[in-house]
Amino acid sequence: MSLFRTIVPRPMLTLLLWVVWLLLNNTIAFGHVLLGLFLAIAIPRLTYYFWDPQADVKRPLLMVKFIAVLVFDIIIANIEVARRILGPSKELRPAFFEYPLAITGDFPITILASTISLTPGTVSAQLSADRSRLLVHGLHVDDVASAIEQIRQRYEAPLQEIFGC
Amino acid sequence: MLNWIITFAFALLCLALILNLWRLVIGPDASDRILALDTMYINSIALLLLYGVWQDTSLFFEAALLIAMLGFVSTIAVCKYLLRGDIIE
Amino acid sequence: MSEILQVIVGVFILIGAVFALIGSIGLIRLPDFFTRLHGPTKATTLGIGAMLIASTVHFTNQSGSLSVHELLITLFLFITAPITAHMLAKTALHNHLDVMKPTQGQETLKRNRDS
Amino acid sequence: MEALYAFCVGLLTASGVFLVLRSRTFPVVVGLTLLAYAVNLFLFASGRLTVAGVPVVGQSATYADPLPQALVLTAIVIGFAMTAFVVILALRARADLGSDHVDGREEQSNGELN
Amino acid sequence: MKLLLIALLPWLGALVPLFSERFGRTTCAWLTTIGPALALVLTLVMLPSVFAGELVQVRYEWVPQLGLSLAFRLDGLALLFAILILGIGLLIILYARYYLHEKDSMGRFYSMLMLFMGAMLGIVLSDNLIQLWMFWELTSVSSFLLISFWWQRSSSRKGARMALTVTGAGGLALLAGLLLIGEMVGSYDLSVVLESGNLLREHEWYSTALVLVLLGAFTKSAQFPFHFWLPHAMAAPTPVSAYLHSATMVKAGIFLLARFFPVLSGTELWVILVSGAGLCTLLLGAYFALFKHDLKSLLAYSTISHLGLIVLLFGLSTQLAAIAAVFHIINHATFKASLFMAVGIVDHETGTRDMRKIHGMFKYMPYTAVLAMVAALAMAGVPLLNGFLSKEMFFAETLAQDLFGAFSWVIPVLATVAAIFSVAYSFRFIHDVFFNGEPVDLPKSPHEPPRYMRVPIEVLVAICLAVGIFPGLAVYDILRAASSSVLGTEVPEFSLAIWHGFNLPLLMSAVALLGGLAVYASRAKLFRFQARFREPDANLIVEREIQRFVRACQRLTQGLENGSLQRYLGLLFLATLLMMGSVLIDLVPLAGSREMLPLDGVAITAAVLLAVSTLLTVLWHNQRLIALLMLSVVGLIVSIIFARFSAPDLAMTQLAVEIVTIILLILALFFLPQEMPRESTQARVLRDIVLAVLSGTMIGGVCYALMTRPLTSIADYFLAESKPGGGGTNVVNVILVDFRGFDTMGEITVLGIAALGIYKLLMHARLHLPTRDANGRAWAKDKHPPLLATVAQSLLPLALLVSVFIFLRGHNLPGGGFIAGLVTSVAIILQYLSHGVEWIKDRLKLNYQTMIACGLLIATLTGMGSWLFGRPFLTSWFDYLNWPLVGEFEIASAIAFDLGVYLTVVGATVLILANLGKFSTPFRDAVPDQVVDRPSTNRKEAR
Amino acid sequence: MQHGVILPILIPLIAGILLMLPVMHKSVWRQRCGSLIASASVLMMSIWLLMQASTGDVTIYALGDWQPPYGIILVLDRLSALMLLLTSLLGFAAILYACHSDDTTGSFFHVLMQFQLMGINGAFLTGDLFNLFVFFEILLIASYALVIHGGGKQKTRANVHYVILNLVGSSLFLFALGILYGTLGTLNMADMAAKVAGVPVEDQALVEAGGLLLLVVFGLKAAAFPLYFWLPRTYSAAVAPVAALFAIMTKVGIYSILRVFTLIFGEEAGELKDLAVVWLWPAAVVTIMAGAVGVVAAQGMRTQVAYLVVVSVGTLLGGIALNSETGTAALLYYLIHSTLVSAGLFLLVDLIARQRGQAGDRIVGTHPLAQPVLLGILFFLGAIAIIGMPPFSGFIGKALLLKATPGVTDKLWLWPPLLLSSLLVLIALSRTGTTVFWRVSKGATKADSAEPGKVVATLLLLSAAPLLAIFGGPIAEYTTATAEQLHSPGELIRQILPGASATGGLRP
Ligand code: NA
Ligand code: NA
Repeated sequence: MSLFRTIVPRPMLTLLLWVVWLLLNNTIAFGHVLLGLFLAIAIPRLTYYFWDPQADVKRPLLMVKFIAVLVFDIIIANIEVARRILGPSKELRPAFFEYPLAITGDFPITILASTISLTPGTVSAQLSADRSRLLVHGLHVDDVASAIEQIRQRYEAPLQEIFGC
Repeated sequence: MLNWIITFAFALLCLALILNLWRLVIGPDASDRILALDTMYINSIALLLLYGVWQDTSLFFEAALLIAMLGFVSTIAVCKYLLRGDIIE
Repeated sequence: MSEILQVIVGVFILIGAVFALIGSIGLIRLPDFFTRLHGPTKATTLGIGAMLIASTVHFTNQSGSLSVHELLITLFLFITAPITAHMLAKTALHNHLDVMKPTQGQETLKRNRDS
Repeated sequence: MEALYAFCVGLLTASGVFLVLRSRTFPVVVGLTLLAYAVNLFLFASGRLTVAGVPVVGQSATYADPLPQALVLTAIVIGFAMTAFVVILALRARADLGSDHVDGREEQSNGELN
Repeated sequence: MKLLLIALLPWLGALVPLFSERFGRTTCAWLTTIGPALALVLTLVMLPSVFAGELVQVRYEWVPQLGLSLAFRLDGLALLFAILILGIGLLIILYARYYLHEKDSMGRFYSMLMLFMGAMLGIVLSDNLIQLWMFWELTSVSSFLLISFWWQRSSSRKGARMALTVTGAGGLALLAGLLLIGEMVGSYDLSVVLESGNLLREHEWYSTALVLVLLGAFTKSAQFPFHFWLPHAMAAPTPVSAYLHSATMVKAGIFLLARFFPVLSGTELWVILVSGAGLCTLLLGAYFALFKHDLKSLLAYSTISHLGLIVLLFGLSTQLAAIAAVFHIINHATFKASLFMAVGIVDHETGTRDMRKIHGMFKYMPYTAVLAMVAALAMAGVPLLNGFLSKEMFFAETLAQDLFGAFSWVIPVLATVAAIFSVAYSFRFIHDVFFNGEPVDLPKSPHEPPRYMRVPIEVLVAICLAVGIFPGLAVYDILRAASSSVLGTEVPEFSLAIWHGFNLPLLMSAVALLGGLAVYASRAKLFRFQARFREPDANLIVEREIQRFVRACQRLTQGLENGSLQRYLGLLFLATLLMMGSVLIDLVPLAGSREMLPLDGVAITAAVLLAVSTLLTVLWHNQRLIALLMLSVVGLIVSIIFARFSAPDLAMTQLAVEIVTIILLILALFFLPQEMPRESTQARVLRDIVLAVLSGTMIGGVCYALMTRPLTSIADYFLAESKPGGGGTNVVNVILVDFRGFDTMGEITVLGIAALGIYKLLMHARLHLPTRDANGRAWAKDKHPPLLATVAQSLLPLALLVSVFIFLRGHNLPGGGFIAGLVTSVAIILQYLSHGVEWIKDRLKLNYQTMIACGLLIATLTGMGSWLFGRPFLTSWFDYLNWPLVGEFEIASAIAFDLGVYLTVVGATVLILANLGKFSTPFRDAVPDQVVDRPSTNRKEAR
Repeated sequence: MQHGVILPILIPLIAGILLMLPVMHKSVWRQRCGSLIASASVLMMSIWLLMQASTGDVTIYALGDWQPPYGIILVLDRLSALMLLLTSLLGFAAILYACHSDDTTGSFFHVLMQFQLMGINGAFLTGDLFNLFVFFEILLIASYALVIHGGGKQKTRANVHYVILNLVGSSLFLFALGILYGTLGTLNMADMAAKVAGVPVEDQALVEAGGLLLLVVFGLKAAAFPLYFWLPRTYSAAVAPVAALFAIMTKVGIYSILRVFTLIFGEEAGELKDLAVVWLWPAAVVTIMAGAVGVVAAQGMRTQVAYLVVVSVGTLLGGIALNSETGTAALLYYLIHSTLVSAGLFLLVDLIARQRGQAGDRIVGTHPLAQPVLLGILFFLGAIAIIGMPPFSGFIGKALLLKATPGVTDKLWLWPPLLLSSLLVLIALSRTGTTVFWRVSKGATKADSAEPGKVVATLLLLSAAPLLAIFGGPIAEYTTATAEQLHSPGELIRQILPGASATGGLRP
């Protein structure tokens, strides 16, 4: 195991890179599988020092589910935003609110913040210095509390599980 | 039929680009302009992809990929300039 | 077969183009910077996404083998678009940009503005 | 199409020339960049315009002239190196001479020297 | 051979004093004489053959393309001058031994004197026009050194400069004249030229050449109006004056007239110019000599006058006049040299040369006084002395001429007038210096000089007497020989008797003598009259004029180059417009026959985007950030244009470079002033708009013309050979790494050098660090937003992977080492942006400088690898390998080359950007936020 | 030695690369050794190449084994061999001079010097117009970096002008390349020459425009009027060894004009022959006079020498304008002379300025020099040579040029400025020399003597003045042969492109 960890310090990253390589080349020819594996192992080792110690994905399957939810939400968010854009702007009820973060670690927080930005009418505007609050701007927020709750339920909780933090 | 759709899509994308330019021109703030520029980058990706489909060639894929991967760096740099002045510190 | 695929390609192209346009319309129409921020960062990701699906289908159809590398563009956009929005929002906060009147949470905003 | 292209090249040239003739280093640098765009497009056009002729063997029936493309590539790289140098030189000049005027001095009160 | 030795001996002799100076002054002097003495002996040895009419010549090719050969000839004229130069030169050496002060460097003096002697000898012995000119100029140069021998004195420096300037100018004219002559004749050999008199005189360029040659001769021989330098050359030590300014150098011009007498004289132009100048000079010199209180000035003007006399004789263009001229050359050289030396003794003994102070010297130095008086009488033209004889001949010739018809009598009258003054100043010299009471306030008490200092004068005075009394015996042969060279034909009969009976010339001499005495007697009145005119000091005038000229030049230079880059650029564009415009007018019709592409909406949109953003970049160039954003749009559109017209490689490169450039410019923006500068004046803006629009129109027009014309190019070869010959299908890439890999090598070298240069620029640069943004707000506190930092981290491996992808496919599909390098660079720059310099320093142990070096080295070594196979540099090599399971793949040397490109690009790009970031950061943290823009403190790059 | 031709490019390149490596870069001693060895070996190489070229053979080196007109070629003929030798001589002397102190007043001196030499050598060797552009850029970027070596306001100020002007110049070069490729369809200069005569009438104006644009570009590098204004400040600001090496930089422009306008627009160019002459005459005359006026006006010795370079550029342009074999032969002789002597003067002026304390190179009286005799003699020698007075090289050069001027019209163009400028330079330099060496205060010098190495480097260059005169015959013979080679471009075209007829036909 430790040998594996030495060779592959970040298995998820290695996997990702391997897949990306094959995607890039649009092939699963054996030569590329091999080359891709080599690169997927080599590049993380090369950039090892560029990764501050981060939380690693503890539950990959949950991650897959999370992504699926996210993609779905993004599609919905787009339609929602499109409606707001094309509708009368007077009806807009934008809001700034602070989302109290439960999740810890820069990497999970980043994922969460990105998720918020990608999904229905919200953008992560500012992370407080102590990483406890995230300022969010909503394009159209009827109720701040429910918006916070929705984020917590839909994104933060699963992420906490995935990263175990 | 597809050609007609593609032509129409080109028209929409061009319109989008023109609108981006409009925002870029009127501002009012630097942030608006940066946003407009960033959007322009993204619309260009769409334009390139569409062009690839139209021309039946995937040779422009990497160019689009490059915009997606690097285009935001200059946006970040300008933001950092507005925030901190010195962007590499 | 290829007729159907062509229709699928056409539809996705249309969706892509329309969303790209809507994002850009939002950039023009919405009243303040923070609202404008929403338009492109989201609408365009979907626009590109649809366009990419069209491309995937088209080239898979063309070459006979699966062409999925278009996914990568989406991947990169998903990584970069939120951070662009975030940095732009930070910049706007720093520059004390005006927000539209009905915006809620102005106190929160003031608190969070960079001194 | 050619006329439109030529118009763009001309416009870029004119803009570049105008900015290069300004008195501060920054617009001059911008002008040089615009001029470089004009040059690249011009050099590119010396191989004539070709649509759907990417010069990759086996990809299409007719090919665009690949040579000007290679030349422009070289020109872009060299142009980048030069731009980088002149930008840093402008900083150095500002640091050494206390002004970002291209002549390293502030203009006299009644406008610039001719 | 002997001739060559004669010509070279003084040159060799110039080295002797430098080495022998240490053995003492006398030894030095004696050793120095060896060279010239030997040369003189050799010359005298050849005397009989020359008298017999033989022409001794020697010739070696030197620069045949120039017609320059090392060629010497010894004919009568050359012989005469050679004897004068060597003989008087030897006397001068002896004289100078005693004249020079202990403090003066004898070695230097003798050395220069020998140089001059060599040059002068070179002139007279030359058998080649160019060589003659060479020695001619050398006399100017060496006399410059001699005049300024006492260089500490301002007057010496000025006098020397003036002499050099005037004679130098004349020399240039002479060169032109000689070249013309050579071209007319078709040869630069003097022997050939001397045969071509008729050809020359009838040639259309004759008058030009004549004027040019005369300019040379007149400046050198101090003829009016170029006489003014000679009196100021008297700042030289007296031996120099005696040698250069009486016997030799000033005679060079005379020599030139004599030399070219056979081929240039006889025309109306010659007569007018030469005799005119001579007459003026004769009168002017004689008149002014009388009023000089300085002994050497008196002699200087007297010299001018006598030179004028000789020139006038040559101008008369008759055979006998020429003979008289040659005769007077000899006589003047002897009496004037001895006079100068005598004056030198007086000066040496009394410490002054002012005739208002020096009186009654006869008492103190009777022997010297006698010698000087004899010489002075010779100058005055008193019978039994040589001056009398040649003056008689001169009078006779003025009477014989018939140049001005009814007014021809003017010349003898004026000649007599000049002679009257000549007598007057000679008497003044004798009377004032040696008699006329007691000396006034002399710095020293005078007595006879050392014995050997007088010897040279004795020799010369003896010659004066010998010639004056036994002319036939003493000079007839040599005069005849010299005259035969001057005339170029048989010498007519002439007589050198003292007594020709009572005739008009004798009467003129008598009138001159008596008149001279009379004038001298009434000198007080004349002096008062002359004192009413302020005498211009040529030194001052020339110096002032030169100062004015220098100032004018400075104004002109400053007017031309006012240090304004805008003007220089404007001129550059203007020159371009003019030159291109002059030929492009003929470009009708503009459009060619090639079929054009149809226009479409996307193209129009792109054009609109491009046009608007370009124009706004220009319009808003003072709002720098916005201009930058506009510029980005332009870059984006340009890369889309590349894509549109089938150049994906270009599109990618343009995009990547664009991003790096924008980052660079933003980096720079921080350090540049944020205040908006004053706008240019309206006129300036209008001018620039005109230039810009014209340039744009022209380039656009040419571009259009090109695109609409058919083209046959070498491109087909690349398309055909790319795969079989270069092993890749992406033709652009194959061109870059193979067909034209050498360009690419150069290009990455440029990149590498730029990085080094930028490093150099930034080292120790004290950049301005604004503490507030353009709105006056303090900078945000959040240095590295954590979200950005995290995303940047995640992107790095992905970007590297994409780099590898783009790199590997480049040979066959769009991509390649350069684009891959830029992708990697941008990814690394992103790390700098989001994490800062310190963070990277801890993690990335890469030395970018080494990286550049490695990249360049790999590319170079790849290129050299082909040497192993006996092929030229950069010959590519590729092969297809087939491994089990993996399948077929290609390995190619081009990949190694591309790797070099990749490394260089990464190294250079990051070095440039990271350094710029790095250099400011340490300062920034040190600056408290309250401090406003610090003024720049300049430190040298030196450590 | 079949690869000998490329070595003048590769040796400095590799030397530059190696010296860039930290292991070499950190030790001054290693830098100096490496740099000197490299430049000495290039010097040897150049001598060998000159001997090879002097037989009249043209050596062609096809890079990548791609034959012309498709690949890039290096062409070694008499002219390029001559220019190479000049460059390496200059480079060696400059580096030797710098090795005593100048190389430590900033970083990367030797690296940049080597790259500079590489660029110059490449420009002289290449037979490809675009490759010429690339080498131009190499030598330019290296020179940009070298100008600021040593630091100081003057250098920065001068460099801003120098760099920006040359960047614009590079853009123009590319425009010209675009025009020429767009009409002729090739980049090899010989191939261009072969095609020029066959250009259809309606395209001729375009080709002419391209040619004239090249003339502007080269004129800028050569510092011809009205494009020379950058030169005086730049050259006088640069440290002495750099300025000395720069003496060859203007000659790169001259060389390029000569190459392009004898080959592409030369004897075989049909109607496009003699394109440049009309413009060269006025440029030459005004450059000469403006340079001479500048020499008179100069208040510092460095500036004065810089203007002397301008004068020599004008003179050389005049030589090109003569457009004849004898003219070219003369100008080449003058080129050798003026390059070496002006470079030597740059070094000499530095030696002088260093012994004058505060006064530096300003032409004013001050305390005496430490080595007045040595430096005085050298100055005298250099001044006489550059004025064009005998017995040194200058007079042969000038006289050759004057002699090569054929008709009355040409004489009227060239003679007066040439002679007049000599006079002005004479006036100016005699003032400078007398002021600097003779108008000195009493008392001892305050300066140390110059390092022997510096003196040797200076002597190396200035000794050209007498040597060029003494061996004027053989040298003029070489330049005459060179001129013959240049003025029969058909020969060269046929050697480079054996398949091409020199009358403009396209190859199959
Ligand atoms: Na390249
Ligand atoms: Na920084």
